[in-house]
Amino acid sequence: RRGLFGVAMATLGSVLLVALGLPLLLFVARQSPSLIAEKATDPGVHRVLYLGVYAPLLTAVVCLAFGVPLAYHLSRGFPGQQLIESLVDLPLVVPHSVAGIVVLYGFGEGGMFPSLSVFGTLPGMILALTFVSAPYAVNAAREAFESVDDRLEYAARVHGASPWQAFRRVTGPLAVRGMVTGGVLAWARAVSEFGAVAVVAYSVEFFYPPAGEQVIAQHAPVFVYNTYLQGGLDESGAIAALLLAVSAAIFLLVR
Amino acid sequence: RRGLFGVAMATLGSVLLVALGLPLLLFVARQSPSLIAEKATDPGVHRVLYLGVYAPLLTAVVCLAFGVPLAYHLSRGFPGQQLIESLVDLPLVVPHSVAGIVVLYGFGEGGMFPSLSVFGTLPGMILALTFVSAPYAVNAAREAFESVDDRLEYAARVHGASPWQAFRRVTGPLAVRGMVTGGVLAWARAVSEFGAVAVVAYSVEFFYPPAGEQVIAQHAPVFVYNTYLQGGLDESGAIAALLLAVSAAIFLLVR
Amino acid sequence: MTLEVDVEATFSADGADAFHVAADFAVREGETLVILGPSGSGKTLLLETVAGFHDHGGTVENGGRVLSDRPPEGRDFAFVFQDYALFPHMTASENVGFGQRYREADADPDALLADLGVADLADRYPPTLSGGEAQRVALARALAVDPSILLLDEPLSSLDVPTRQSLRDDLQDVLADVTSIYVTHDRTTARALADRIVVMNDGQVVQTGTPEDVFERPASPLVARFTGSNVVPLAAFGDRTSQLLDGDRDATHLTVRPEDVELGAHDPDLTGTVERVTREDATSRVTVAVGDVPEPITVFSADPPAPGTTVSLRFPRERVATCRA
Amino acid sequence: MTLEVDVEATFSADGADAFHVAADFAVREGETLVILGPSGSGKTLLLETVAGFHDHGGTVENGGRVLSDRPPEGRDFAFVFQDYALFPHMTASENVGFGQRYREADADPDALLADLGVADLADRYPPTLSGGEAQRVALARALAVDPSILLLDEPLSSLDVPTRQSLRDDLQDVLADVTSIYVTHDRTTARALADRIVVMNDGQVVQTGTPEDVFERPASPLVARFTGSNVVPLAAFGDRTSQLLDGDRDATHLTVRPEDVELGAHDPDLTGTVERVTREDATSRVTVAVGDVPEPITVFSADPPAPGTTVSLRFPRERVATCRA
Repeated sequence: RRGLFGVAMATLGSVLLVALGLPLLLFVARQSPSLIAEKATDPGVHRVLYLGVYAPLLTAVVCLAFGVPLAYHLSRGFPGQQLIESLVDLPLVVPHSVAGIVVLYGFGEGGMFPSLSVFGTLPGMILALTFVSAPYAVNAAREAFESVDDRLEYAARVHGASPWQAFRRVTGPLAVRGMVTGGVLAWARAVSEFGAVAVVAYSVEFFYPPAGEQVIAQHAPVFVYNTYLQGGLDESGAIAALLLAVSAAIFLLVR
Repeated sequence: RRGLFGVAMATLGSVLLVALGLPLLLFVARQSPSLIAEKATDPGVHRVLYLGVYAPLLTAVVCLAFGVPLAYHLSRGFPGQQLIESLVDLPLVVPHSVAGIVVLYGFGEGGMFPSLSVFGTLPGMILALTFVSAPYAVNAAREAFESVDDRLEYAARVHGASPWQAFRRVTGPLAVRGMVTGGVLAWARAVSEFGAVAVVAYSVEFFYPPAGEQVIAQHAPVFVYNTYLQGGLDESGAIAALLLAVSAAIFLLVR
Repeated sequence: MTLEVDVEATFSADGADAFHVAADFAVREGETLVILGPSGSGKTLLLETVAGFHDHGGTVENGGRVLSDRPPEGRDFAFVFQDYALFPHMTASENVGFGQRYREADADPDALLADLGVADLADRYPPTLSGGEAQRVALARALAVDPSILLLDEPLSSLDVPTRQSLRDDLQDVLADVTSIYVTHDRTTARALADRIVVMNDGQVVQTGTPEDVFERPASPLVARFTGSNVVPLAAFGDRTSQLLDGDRDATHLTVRPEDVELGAHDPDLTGTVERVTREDATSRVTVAVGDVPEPITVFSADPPAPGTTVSLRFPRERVATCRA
Repeated sequence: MTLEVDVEATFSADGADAFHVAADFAVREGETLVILGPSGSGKTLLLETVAGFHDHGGTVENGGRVLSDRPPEGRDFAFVFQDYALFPHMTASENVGFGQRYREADADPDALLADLGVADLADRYPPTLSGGEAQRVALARALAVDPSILLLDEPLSSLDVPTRQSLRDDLQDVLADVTSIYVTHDRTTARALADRIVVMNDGQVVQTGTPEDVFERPASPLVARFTGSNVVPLAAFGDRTSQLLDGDRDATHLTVRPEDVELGAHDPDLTGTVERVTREDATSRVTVAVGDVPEPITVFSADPPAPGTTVSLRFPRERVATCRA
């Protein structure tokens, strides 16, 4: 019942699936288990993975705390909305290395907050990650708010609820899945960011609970790149596989 | 009429707007016009900007050619769809440097096509860019197809159109805006990509029409990073500003 | 306690012309006021404006208290929506109790559900309810806050016929006890429920009156058509025109209810040909084409003539009205 | 040329129980078959299955040609959708002409639009049309391919009352000339248009027959309620039961049309109290509560008694029917 048209479309579509799927398959198939085991037990790699999950998590929290209120306002409409929408979406198209440079201009030496040190620090890394991740949190939360029928909020209001009460008992609970999705998307985006972090905070010092002290490490994608430059494809492949496993786990959370 | 709740939400939301907007503002404000003018007339920079727009454009064409058929199938549903959806979305969460390594494993030495040389070549660069950009084209086209009421396609079919005729005269024309948006999104994503290209094709040789010959250059975000490492913030800032202008122009196309 | 409404509001959607709604009417204590109009006449926007959902000019006053600047929660109304608008994450009982923590009202939600015949739904979630069940729960939610005015926006129009009839019967009982504004495009519902009717068209009020006024003495051909009356240009009656005029020398059209037209009478006012006979619930609807009358004339008959028959029509003098185009 | 349908299909949506639709009926040349049922009864899914939109078991045969395995474009049907489903990027005229390059049909699109009274809309785009206008264009699009069977899915239900009545009149003319299947939940429309009626409930056919069969001799209390008949348990009649039985010794319920019940008659079969009087277009609907009869009895009356009055009811022997629960 599919016909020629269906077959042609399926064939063309399959080419793309092969281009996306086969590299991933070969990448997994060609790993050396012993090298992965070695990397998986390396305390240095542990620190990197810890930072690679923890800093993005902080980023996601920041994105949600400030992004959800913004998303709510965008979903309800206000004058001048288009300008704000553009500003929120702009980081999506800023080249990643440029994003890092923009953050340095904004918050680095001579920037907005002279007392804030961003170059090579955890706050700088979080700022860079927030810059690239916030649009995902805002847009997902906004879609969730927009999918809540206006009339449900009207119904809450007309039967006595204030705006805050209507939000807390109706709009909020109905949009909570979208907010969580937005948080996880921002988290995933931050885990994957390389360029902005490489510019702003190639290496950062942070408190590492297992060691009970400040340690220095690189954001995981930066560490993978660094390993690739210094150790070659196989070395970096093993670390990349570990990081991909972490990303895939977060990805399963989104779905 | 807004009340305390509205004011509180607006205030929280504004913090995020400041975090996104002020760095961009300061970045633009703190540029040296003479340095920008110097870079803007540098033939080396021209080559970089040409490659930085041209390679992503090729990528967008590839993404659309194979992504639109896939998007159509996804929008109409088929068995095993969830797996395919996961595969399409997975590149969104793969860390950028890891994406480069995955492409090298898939298409590099010992990979799928032994005769294909990807390391440091334009085909490799396009493959890396396609890997990270395709999900945007597929998802935008898919949303466009889904927003076309099923019953319009039923209406076309029941009045005599074959699947291909229904697509060409009804579904396609109604989804064409979404396909264009998908192409532009993939283009923008490819323009901004740094990590995957830095791994697969740090420098590439390509045919440069103004010179009428093969030249070597780097993808624009890579060139910005390279300049930052070698020439510092001001040098790279000027080039970043030029690249940001290109990105912003593409961004205006999306809206 | 009378609700006085005199509002105007402008609505604009992307790419469409701005739509202007203006209305001036009062609802007396205990009364059911029906706003009747075709789709797109602005009746729902008017009701939502009264509820405080949209910014508006003019005033809304309830028993002398000015409500115009108050948000919806400060107006002491309740609202029944066309598509129910139940909170999907709360049980029916929780939906009904929703407003009670904000308003002084202590009716038992489950008792309200029982009154409306849906006591067994208390613990069900809205997505599992049928249309008729959902609208009963929505009605209970509105009644639970003991509103000074109950606003209803086409609460029956998403329901199928038997469900609609049974809920309309229940609404009749409910509306007997409360002050309400009821929006509908269905003239049968309007006639069944209204103490007074406001007819709207294109954002404006075109007639206000009792059901009898609106149905038997429509103010214009437009109102007559919308309420199902026959509209005949006075010119069609030739010499007899003067017999049919009811005082207004400038009248242009005669209107008469289909149930009042006498079929096959002696001394006919008009003669025409039966175009169509449609069996309806109680009787048959017969449409008769008359020579130079632009719209066919509708008549009800328990014993209808066959299509194609020539029939005579007589309009009882005490049942006709006239209006100006 | 008879369309023979004997299909079954199962529909499943995320998280909901699978819904099973099965039906067996025939449509004779020139006939209008109405599928009547409440919302959620599967009547639209059945029509779409006949059209070939969904995979199904069983067979669809038209004049002996088996269509079951053919895609929608291979069945030579046309379809009118509830929400019009006009192609928004084509003018009305282009919409009407859409199918003509695929089917052997050469009616002039503009002439078809003119026949339906909307010639002036030919160059307009669907988003600018009112509901009644859009549905007329959709009807012209369907007729333009000269289908062997015209399928209509509740084409009137998105329209307001006066528009609905006028389009129903036009549909009567159109359907007189073509073979068609018409889906509706509105019994008045069914009665006005049907040559035969298939009543559906919960995915199953519960009665098939002429309008007279279905309205005057419903096969079950369920059909009776849905078609607006009164349902009275035979037990309520005591000694008189045997007078009212029409042959079926196992019958449990008596059914009678509201227009056939005699109000205030001598020798009453039942006595009750007037609960409610509702003014309808042609007459008044009176509901009467009778002691041990679970559902109130509906009667039409031009001169209705006041609510609260005690009234006698008589069921003309030749107008009653019986059925089993």
